[in-house]
Amino acid sequence: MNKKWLFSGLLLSVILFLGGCEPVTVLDPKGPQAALLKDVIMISIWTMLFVVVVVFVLLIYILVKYRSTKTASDYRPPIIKGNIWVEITTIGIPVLIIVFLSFVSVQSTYQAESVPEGFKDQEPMVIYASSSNWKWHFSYPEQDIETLNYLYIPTDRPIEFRLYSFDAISSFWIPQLGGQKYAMTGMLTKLNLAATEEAEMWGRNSNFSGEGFAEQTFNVNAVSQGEFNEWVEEVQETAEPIDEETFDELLEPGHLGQKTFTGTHLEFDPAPEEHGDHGDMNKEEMNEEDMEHSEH
Amino acid sequence: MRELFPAKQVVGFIASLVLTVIALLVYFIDMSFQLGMIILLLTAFTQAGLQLVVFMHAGESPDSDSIYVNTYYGIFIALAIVFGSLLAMVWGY
Amino acid sequence: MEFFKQFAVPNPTPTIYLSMVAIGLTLIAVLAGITYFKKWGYLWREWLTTVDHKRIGIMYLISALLMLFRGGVDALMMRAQTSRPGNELLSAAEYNEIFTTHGVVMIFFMAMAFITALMNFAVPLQIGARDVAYPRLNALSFWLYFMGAMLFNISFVIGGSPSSGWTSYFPLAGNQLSEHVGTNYYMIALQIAGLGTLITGINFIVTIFKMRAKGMTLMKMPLFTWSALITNLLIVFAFPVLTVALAMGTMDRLFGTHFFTIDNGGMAMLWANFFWVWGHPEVYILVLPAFGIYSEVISTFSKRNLYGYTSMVVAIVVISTLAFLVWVHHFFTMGQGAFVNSIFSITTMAIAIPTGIKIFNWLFTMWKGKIQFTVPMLYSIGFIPIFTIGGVTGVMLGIASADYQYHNTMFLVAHFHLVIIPGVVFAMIAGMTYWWPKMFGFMLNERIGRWAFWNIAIGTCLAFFPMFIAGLDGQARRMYTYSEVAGFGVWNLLSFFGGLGLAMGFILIVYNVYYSARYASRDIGDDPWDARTLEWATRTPVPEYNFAVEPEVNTREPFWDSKYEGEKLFKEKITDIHMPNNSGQPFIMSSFFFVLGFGLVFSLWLLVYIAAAGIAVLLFYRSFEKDDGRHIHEEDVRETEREMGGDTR
Amino acid sequence: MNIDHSKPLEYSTETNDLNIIGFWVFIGAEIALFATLFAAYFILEGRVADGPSAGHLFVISTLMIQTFVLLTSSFTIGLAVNAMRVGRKGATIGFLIITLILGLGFVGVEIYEFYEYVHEGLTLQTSAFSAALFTLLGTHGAHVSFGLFWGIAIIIQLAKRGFTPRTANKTFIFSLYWHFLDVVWIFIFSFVYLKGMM
Repeated sequence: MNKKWLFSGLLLSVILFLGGCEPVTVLDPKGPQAALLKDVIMISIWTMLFVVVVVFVLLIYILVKYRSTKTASDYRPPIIKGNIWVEITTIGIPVLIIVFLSFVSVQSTYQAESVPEGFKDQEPMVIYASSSNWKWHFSYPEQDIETLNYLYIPTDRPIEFRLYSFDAISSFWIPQLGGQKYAMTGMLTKLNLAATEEAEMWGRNSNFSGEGFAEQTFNVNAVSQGEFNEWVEEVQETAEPIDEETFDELLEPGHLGQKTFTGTHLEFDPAPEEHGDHGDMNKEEMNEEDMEHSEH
Repeated sequence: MRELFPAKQVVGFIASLVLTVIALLVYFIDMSFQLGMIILLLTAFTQAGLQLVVFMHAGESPDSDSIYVNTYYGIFIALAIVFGSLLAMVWGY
Repeated sequence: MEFFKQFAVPNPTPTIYLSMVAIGLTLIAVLAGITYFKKWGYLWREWLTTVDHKRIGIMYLISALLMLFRGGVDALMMRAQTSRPGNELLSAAEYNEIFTTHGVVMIFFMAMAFITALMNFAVPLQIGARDVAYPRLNALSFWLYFMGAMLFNISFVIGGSPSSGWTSYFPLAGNQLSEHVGTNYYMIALQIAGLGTLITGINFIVTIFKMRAKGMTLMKMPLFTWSALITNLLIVFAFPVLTVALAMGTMDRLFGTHFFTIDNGGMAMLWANFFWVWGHPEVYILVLPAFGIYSEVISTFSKRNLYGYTSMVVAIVVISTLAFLVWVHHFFTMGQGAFVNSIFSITTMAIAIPTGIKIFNWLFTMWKGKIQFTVPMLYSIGFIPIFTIGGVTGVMLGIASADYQYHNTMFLVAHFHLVIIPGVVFAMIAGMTYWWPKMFGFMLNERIGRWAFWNIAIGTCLAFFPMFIAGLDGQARRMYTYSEVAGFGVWNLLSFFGGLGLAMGFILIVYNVYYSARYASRDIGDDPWDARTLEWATRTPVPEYNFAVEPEVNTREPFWDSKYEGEKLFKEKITDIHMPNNSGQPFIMSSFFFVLGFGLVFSLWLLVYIAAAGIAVLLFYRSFEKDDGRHIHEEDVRETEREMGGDTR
Repeated sequence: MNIDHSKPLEYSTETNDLNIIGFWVFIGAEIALFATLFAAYFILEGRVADGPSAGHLFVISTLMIQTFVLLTSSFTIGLAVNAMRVGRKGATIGFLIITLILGLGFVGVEIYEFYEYVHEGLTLQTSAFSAALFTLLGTHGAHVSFGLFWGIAIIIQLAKRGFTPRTANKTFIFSLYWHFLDVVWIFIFSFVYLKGMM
């Protein structure tokens, strides 16, 4: 009986998030990366559902057929050590499934890490997204603008987010545009996204970072290129410039609403270098050191 | 006196000194980083093996199989930790 | 006064003050009770100084159950807090402490202790040994674990609990972002308990390698023993990594080094890397003994031999090797390239293959069997569907690209609970119920046990299935609250009800222990389940020497074959039995470790030096000690055997 | 206690066998421990912040002294075990004492070296590199120092109790420990010092 209950529970949940009322956020993509991941998720759900059904059917069949109350009291179960064909099947089919999923995984991972499909020929727009407890700072070097806790992005243009954190490790996540990536302390990571629909979305830090973590969210507005340009112009005209003092105040732990500035903090507080270089001496310096040393 | 200095151990000691001198060459002779690393890897692992067999008597215990399996597993884990971490944090970019 | 300020809790609430009072009163009551009933001598002689693996197992079991309740209350508070949007039951700071201690307590002090409890009790019996290889070290293991657990638990009322998650990622856990001593407790308590675990690992590997009954080759060992062997191998090779990581974290916090700090070249990723190099094998350390228990239980209650013994063993070995090669999947999103993620994605999914083999082998063990729905069997059967769902979602998480969407969400939380609860908790309850008569001489009530099972099984499904959907809807884990518009409310409410079901189940288990201890029959014979392995061949409850005569075996299921095929297990005559002496040293040394740990947490260096000196003195003392153990005389053994109602051979 | 006289004394009882294999398993754990320390060192090697780097610090002369001293001590403790097998108590104790003196010398040079590093501006708190270096070398040095105390305890027991299965067993296990430390040093010598100076 428990099996039936479990099974219907599982079916119910599957139905709920597959066809149900309103699609859940992750399965409601507004850009190619999220759409790609949605496809991968659906492929894996269907494949795995097959495995689950096989196990459940076998289990229910065996439990019904071989329960002790159904067998004769003098029935002595046989000794069965194993069967080579059964074992080939129970190894072979999982191997095939895993090979298939590995293929899906590798291909989609490379795709998710690169510029989104269909946008390869466009120059991506660079936005630095840096986290400080518990806020997001977005710097647009191209437009020379900085915003706090909200994003404006043009649709149909690939965007390269460069992520880092001023304190705790955070994770930059806009589920309707694509997967998340960590904003690390003292290290730069990159995330390629694009929006194909105009939409208002939410994004958040999804990696626990202390007391104010739950509220570390931001709004994302994907608008047409024209509207985006208008917004940029408006900001250039109305917003205050950012300077080191203001920025240091922003970095203090706590929550702040949305803010807009002209200029970016990168000018006086540059982002960390690419991974591996931070705190590292570059090669030439090392060699010089070495030579000096051996001359002693 | 002779029984206190068995040939096997004396030879082992001399071999370990020779290996050390070979390893030291990477410092005293100018060579590429790759070649140096190859020499160091070879000498270090040979020396470790030498210690294991000659001095630690790994083979003579009644449980030498268990001991070898355990040691090989340890080496496997050690390599996995070192190279896996390097792959994940330094090389994999 | 200044001195005492450091011991204050950073976020005191009435609840914490109440708990302080409650803890104080309970402590006084316990101490007074022991004094009143004049049980100090008994306690010291029979328990605190014991080196008997069965008693140590029972002490582990009691500690594990206590910790289960501590962690369970944490879990309930979390589910209550998130049951409605914008709930104000707990503050963010309290919630953060609670989920941190929930994770730490459940993994290190509940699950680890539970598997060690059952290994301690059952493994020496299953291989026909009189004790483990190093009885004294075994006691030391337990007391180190116990003192580590106590040290961690007092953080709640003295100085404040850690609050940066059970993964304790730096730099969040570093001095700059976690000023209070909570993380010190984490680092040092786990170090002490981890040392105990490492010693257990060495002890059991040697026990299983060297102390098997005559004729029991490796491929004739029961599967629980096999899984214990491989688990301990994983312990020995994985725990040193944690030791190093914890030591580095401690140095960062106490001595100002820069391993994981924000500045001076510190590298936050390094902690995550080492934590998971240990953390992933740890998952298999927990789940492999469970697989062993299921193999024993399913085979016993299907009245059939285990199907595919060889492939089961191979599967365990393959799992244990792969366990060390997948850790990066815990941080696919940390910025390493697609190449690294692809490699670790493939190794991760590959683990599904040996695990799948095991599931099918259990199913085929029931095939053509005679399935009895006893309580241990119910847990084993309930395990298969729930674990399958937990397992296949694990494969889904193993796809690196898709993980970018699941990572850090409730989807992940649902996955690992649906693996760990059926994979560890179910197995531990099954194993406890299964071996209970051997431990205590009476059986747990089946009816109450069944009620508990249904509560726990349904509670598990109800608590964790909704989290898959909440996760896909974008609910990040570890959020103490969410707004109404987010739409997570209904799923979290369902989870809360599931949590209540689980709580009900555990309360029923406790009631069952009380009820059965009072009313259950003591006349159950040596083999109440009609089982197959050696532990059932000796008396119930087991005498301190385990077997009057050491058994000799020829087959994989020697006890079954001795019952039904006429194999002879005990061939020799009873002789004097050599046993180790009890010793207070493990307890005293661990107490020094407790003091040492406490001193380190608060940087009270004088205390540290005194405790370290105490440990050094004990080590020297032990080195010079002459202790050859004692003998139980032949006549005494015969007498005991006669009293327990068997032939004396 | 059953003593099997056909085997060397250190293997002659069941307990002795258990102890030896148990110590090998412990060495397995130590391999994992040092592997982790090495991994940390390799990863943090370049992160010197404002402090001195490996190539700047390491000196060939102390390194050669340390290596020679430790290799020789590994040889002498091997001779001690050999002397024990041929039943020469005096020689065994003598070789053990030489071993410990060499060990003490090693620790002394290491302390001198650390002193020099601090002098050059590299303390434990300087950088991630300094933390990793001091931890790796310090863990090895602490093992050697612990070995000194352990060795003294064993010498006293050998002197007082002579060769028994138990003392022989302890001596043998101590020799395993000492050789293992030598193996670790070979890797430090090659992949910390020589690689850093190359």
